[in-house]
Amino acid sequence: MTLWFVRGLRRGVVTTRYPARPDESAALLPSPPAFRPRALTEDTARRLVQACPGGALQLARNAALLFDVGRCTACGRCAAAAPDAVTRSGAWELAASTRSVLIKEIPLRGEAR
Amino acid sequence: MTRDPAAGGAMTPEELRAAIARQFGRSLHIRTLDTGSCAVCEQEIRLLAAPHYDLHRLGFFFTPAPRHADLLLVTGPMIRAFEVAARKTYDAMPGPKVVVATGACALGGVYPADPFTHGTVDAVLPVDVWIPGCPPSPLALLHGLGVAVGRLAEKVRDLPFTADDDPERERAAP
Amino acid sequence: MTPLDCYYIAAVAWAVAALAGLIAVRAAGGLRACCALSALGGAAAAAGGGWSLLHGDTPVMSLGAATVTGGPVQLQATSLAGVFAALLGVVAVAIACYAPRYHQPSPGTALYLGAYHVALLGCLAVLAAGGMVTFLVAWETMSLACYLLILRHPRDPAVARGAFWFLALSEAGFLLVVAAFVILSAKTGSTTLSGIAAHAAAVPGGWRAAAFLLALAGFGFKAGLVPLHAWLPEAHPVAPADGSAFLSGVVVKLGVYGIALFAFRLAPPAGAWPGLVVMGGGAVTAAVGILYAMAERDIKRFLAYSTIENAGIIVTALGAAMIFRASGQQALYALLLIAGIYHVANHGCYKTLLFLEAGVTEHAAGTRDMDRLGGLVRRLPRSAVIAFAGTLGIAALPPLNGFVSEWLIFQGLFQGFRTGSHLTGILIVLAAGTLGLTGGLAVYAFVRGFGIPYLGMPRTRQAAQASERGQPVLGPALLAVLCVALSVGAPVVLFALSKMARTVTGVTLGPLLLPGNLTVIPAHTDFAAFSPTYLSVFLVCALAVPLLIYLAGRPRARSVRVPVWDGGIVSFKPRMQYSAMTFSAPTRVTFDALYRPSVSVSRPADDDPAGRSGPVHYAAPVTPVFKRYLYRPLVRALEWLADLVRPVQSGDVNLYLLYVFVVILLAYLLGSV
Amino acid sequence: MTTELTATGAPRVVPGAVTTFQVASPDLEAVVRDLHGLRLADMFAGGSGGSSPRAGGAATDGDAPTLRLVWANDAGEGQSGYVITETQIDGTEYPALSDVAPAAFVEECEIYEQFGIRPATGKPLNRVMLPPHTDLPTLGRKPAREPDEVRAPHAVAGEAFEFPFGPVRQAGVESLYYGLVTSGEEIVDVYLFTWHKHRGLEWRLAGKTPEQALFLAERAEGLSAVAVGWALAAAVESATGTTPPEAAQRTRAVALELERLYNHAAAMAALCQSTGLSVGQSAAEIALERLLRLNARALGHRYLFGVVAPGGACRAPDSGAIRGELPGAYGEFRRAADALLATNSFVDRLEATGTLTSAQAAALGMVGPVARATGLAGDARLVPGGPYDPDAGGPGAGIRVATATAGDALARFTVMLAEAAESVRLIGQFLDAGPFFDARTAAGIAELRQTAGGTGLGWAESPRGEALAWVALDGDGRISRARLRPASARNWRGFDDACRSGNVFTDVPIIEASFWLTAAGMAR
Repeated sequence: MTLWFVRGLRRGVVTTRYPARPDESAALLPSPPAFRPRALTEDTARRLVQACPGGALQLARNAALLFDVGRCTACGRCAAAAPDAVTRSGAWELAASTRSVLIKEIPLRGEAR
Repeated sequence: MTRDPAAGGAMTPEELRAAIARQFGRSLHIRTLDTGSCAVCEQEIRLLAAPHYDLHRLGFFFTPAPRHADLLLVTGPMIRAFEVAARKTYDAMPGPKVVVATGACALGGVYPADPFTHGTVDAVLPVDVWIPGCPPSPLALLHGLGVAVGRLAEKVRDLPFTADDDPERERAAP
Repeated sequence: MTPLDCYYIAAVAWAVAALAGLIAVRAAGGLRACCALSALGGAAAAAGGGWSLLHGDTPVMSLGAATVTGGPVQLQATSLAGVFAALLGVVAVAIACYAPRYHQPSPGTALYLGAYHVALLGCLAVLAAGGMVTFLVAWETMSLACYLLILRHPRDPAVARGAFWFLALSEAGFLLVVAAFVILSAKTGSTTLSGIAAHAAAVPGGWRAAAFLLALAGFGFKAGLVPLHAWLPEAHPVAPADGSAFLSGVVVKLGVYGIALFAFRLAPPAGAWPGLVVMGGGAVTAAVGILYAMAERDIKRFLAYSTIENAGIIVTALGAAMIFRASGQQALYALLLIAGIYHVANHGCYKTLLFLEAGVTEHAAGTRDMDRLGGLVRRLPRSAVIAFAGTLGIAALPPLNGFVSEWLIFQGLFQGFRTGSHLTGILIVLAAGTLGLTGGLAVYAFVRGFGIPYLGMPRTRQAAQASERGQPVLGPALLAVLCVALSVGAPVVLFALSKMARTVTGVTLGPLLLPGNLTVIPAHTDFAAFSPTYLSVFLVCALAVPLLIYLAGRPRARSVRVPVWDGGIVSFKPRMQYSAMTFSAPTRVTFDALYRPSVSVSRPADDDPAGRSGPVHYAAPVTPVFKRYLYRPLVRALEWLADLVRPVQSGDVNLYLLYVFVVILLAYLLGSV
Repeated sequence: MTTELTATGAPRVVPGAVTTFQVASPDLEAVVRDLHGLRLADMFAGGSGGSSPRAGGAATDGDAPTLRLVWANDAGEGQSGYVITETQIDGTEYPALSDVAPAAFVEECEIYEQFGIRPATGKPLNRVMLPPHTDLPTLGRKPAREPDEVRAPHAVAGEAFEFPFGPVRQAGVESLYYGLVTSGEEIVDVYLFTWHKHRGLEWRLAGKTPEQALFLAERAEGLSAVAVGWALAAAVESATGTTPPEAAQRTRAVALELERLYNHAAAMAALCQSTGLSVGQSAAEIALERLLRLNARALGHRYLFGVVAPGGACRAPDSGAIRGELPGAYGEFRRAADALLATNSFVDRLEATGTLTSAQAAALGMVGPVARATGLAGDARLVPGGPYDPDAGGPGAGIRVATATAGDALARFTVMLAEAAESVRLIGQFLDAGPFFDARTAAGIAELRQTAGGTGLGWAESPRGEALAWVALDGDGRISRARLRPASARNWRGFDDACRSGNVFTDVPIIEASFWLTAAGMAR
């Protein structure tokens, strides 16, 4: 056991300070996509909906893209499908106490309205 | 399912968080429940107790006995064959209790509702907090637990998930 | 009027009951009448016993002239026998209250009740015997009657085997007892017990020792001393419940009575060694008994082994008493005698109770196998409560009676250092340690013995459908009350017993045992003290405290009732609960050397792929060490001898005449020498 | 290459390739006896031509399913390869194979549940996948009657009792039900079931495009997402005759070895937890967390999801990150392991715990560290071709397969440690082997050739052992029948034998940790 004790002392503290302080390792995590409304034409949106394996993206009637962050697995297939319209949001503190706040309405490009 | 007030079923999240802050103070016990996950969420949950994250410092503890549990951390798409066990576990917990749906499976991101699975956890249990991610990293889980007990604010509410040239973007990025 | 007159009343009542049983029990009314008489006799015997405790020994009185017994029947009510007589009476009353609901009126029952009452008479006669011939005849009568009452269902081979075990071992014991008596009476020239006691000085030490050892072995067969105990686990399960209750409650105790008789009244051998022998034998008996009890799943076999254990405890106390007498510690001598006899009374009560409840269980659930019972506390609530009292008693837990007597025995043994001799002191403390182990295991064993049948879920359908309608309650309940009384009223009991001790040992213990204010001290004021009465009261109050706390602090909000947490499995099955054998597995692993279990696991055929559904048979039966390595060789040897002497039995009349002639000739020659 | 195989014809294993034989139903048993030198790697039905079930609908009762047995040759030295025997099953019965090859038993049960056909011998079949009293869609004809409950009647006669454990077990572990039949101390018998985690993956995969299928395949057993994904991708590629770019192959290999590293670290942590050595657990978890962060930095996901794609790989590893981080992370791992091996209280608990003989392992078709700890040196990475083949530009000196002989928990642990060291070496060699593609332009993915139908077998050595996948594609490139067989689906069947090898029931957690399997992979 002394062996372990000494090891522990030598190892030092690795524990994160989150939530008191931000944790830089969060930057590495896969994060849901963020969309560029400028580049988000109707057929791009349709491609994105096609590409999404988890059904997190849907086309709303009012020509907006419904993005259910809860169902997003951050698989990156949408970014691969339309690199110009989709980028990495970097958001990871996504827990919500209301399901509806996780569903985002992304406006499509102007003339689609 | 029993949705009596004592069991915390029909409380609004605000009442619930108030009750938890009142009753559990700084110590809250977590029971995890795997309703058909792919074993990755479980690995991340185990890592919560690892030195890098050490959720004990925040007053969270894992307990094997639902009788001692205040918070049910549910992973997986709620397979129908597991429904009985899930209900039993929930009913075995004393109120007030929080149910946290963890991971994209639990939020309906991987499996649709079909003969095998309910698709989402809230089809069976009254979910109070949803934690997205496939899998949610330990940090995301910590944040989720914080939200569950009302110690951390929800940030996702004002994230638009639209990129370029709007100021929201900066707040979203860490 | 003397205690003997009470005995006469009892004897008459039982004799009539025996006849009534034989004649009238074809009808339920006859059964009840017979039992009423039996109860009357029991009450009389109990009264007589209690009286003779306080009254002291009566003079020997002879009845009639030469009778079948070859001499006048000599009777005497001694205070030592008084305790046993009182116990006999109590047990008889309890069984009399129990039998009418337990037995169906039938010819078999008639014979059984006849034999049973003859056995009662025999026991009473043994206790009232003032002369050796009377004693021996009574003893043999009792043995034969017991044999018959074990043979309730003679056509069942198991019953026949059990009964035969009993008969064979009691006869073996009887021969030794006869030899012991013959030696003493030959050397003292007297046939009355008090006469032998009076002329004990005339007996040379060697003969005393021989007589004592013979008697110890002979009565040891009845008392169930290891390795002479083999009949108990065989006979008890096959006898009817009240019959086995009678065997354990009284007959075994008579073996103890015999040992006490030779150790304290008749010519006791000098020196410490006989005491050491007795104590050692008792300690070994206690430990082995409880260890084998742990390996039993048949409730009655389990109880039989626990009887062996308790007999061991009693005999240990008597042995220690002998040691203290030899080393001149009169107070401790009297104390341990009292403690041992106290334990006789206690064990007589709760063991009878438990056997009667075992009978209730067997009739209600149709089996004695613990692993086929379970959950009876809901099905048989009344008998569960009664059995729980008995269990607390036999596990020697306060506030029940077993605790008082075992406490006294331990306090006596712990004072072994007062013997002066280091070796003796160490041996006594070793015996105390063995009893300590035994006591711990006894608690463990009876947690199992009560928990498995009465708690949990029913393991079989019969157990689930058990019902206590029409099952006897009064008899066991009476004994349960008595168990509590023997604990709460300990000072009174000890007062009576100290009278008995004074008659037997001549030591006046009075204040050394009972300084008043309901306290008990073990013969020396500087050692220890406690008050069973106050302890019981305190425990009851202590029980009330958490209850009050709960009532005070119970949640105001509506409490939610949910099923037991079972890990979320679909259905919790009875086979998923602890069974009797698995509960005792740790002990069986620890004492592997004694049990020598032969583990066997059999699966579906080996060519089957792993994981195929199929029953798995698992068994780990315990090796019956004594039967296999002691009795079987003996029986073989006997058969061999029998073969040797067979030629003598040619069947030729002339040859037999020659034998007669030779014998007469020899007798003549010897006489003339 | 499909040839007829009669009962007498000796099978020919083509190294590095999959040889398919047609076997007539009557000859099957004899052929199985002949092939018994090989390891029965998998057995499944369905996928007979294009008439297989589409998503959401079961097949009509009419079609006769094809029974496929996959045999592996573990010879190594460039001789490894696979053999598939195809047998048309007419009617509802086929020769009982589990009597000849016990490894087939669990698959016999699965096939009965999914297609309603059963071995000719009327022996009972266990419930494996289908929960009781449910009417779930199956891949083929419904079974005539419910399969028997596992270990249905336990005639332990009170001398032993069933200690129910689960399905909801201690916090942070998967749902899994054990029946521990114990006599109070030693384990008489163990059985387990996982049907409450059955997500019907093979049923879901039918009708999916390869891309969608991979998304689910990665989640069949998340802790070996790369291996299962690679196996499925490889199956699709061989079905379409596509060869992924070398860089993509190397990417997969790097990801696979990173997966092996973090899994073995996690197994080490679990072993410490099961032996109550929390200091060791913390040390192992520090290593584990660093390895996971390395995964995230190098390939964008802590558990390496979304790296493999049909036809190649989506992401290229960040060589710099790996070169920078791996030595430190592995150093943590190594130091923790050394300290553990120097801790007697730990080693003693593992020694002679959960022993599995090589005979048992071979009979049950064990794979991965469990098998290698008993001395069987099988390893799917030894199959010629692919990134590991030294002759095909793979790492020099090939792969040193770590084996042990004791077959107990300690042997499994040491095998894992040796494998971790080997993985580090391999990663280094792959990084040196050449440049990776630029991930932003999806140059890592070769276009899948459209072929009118076709079947293919794919394999990869997951941290738990060989993961297999088999697909049948229909005309428009969609999957008509996919078979996923993660290593867990194999190795659980050795678990009860290991538990029965004279252990007390406090050893079960240790044995489970040393097997390091997932219920998800078994239930699918």
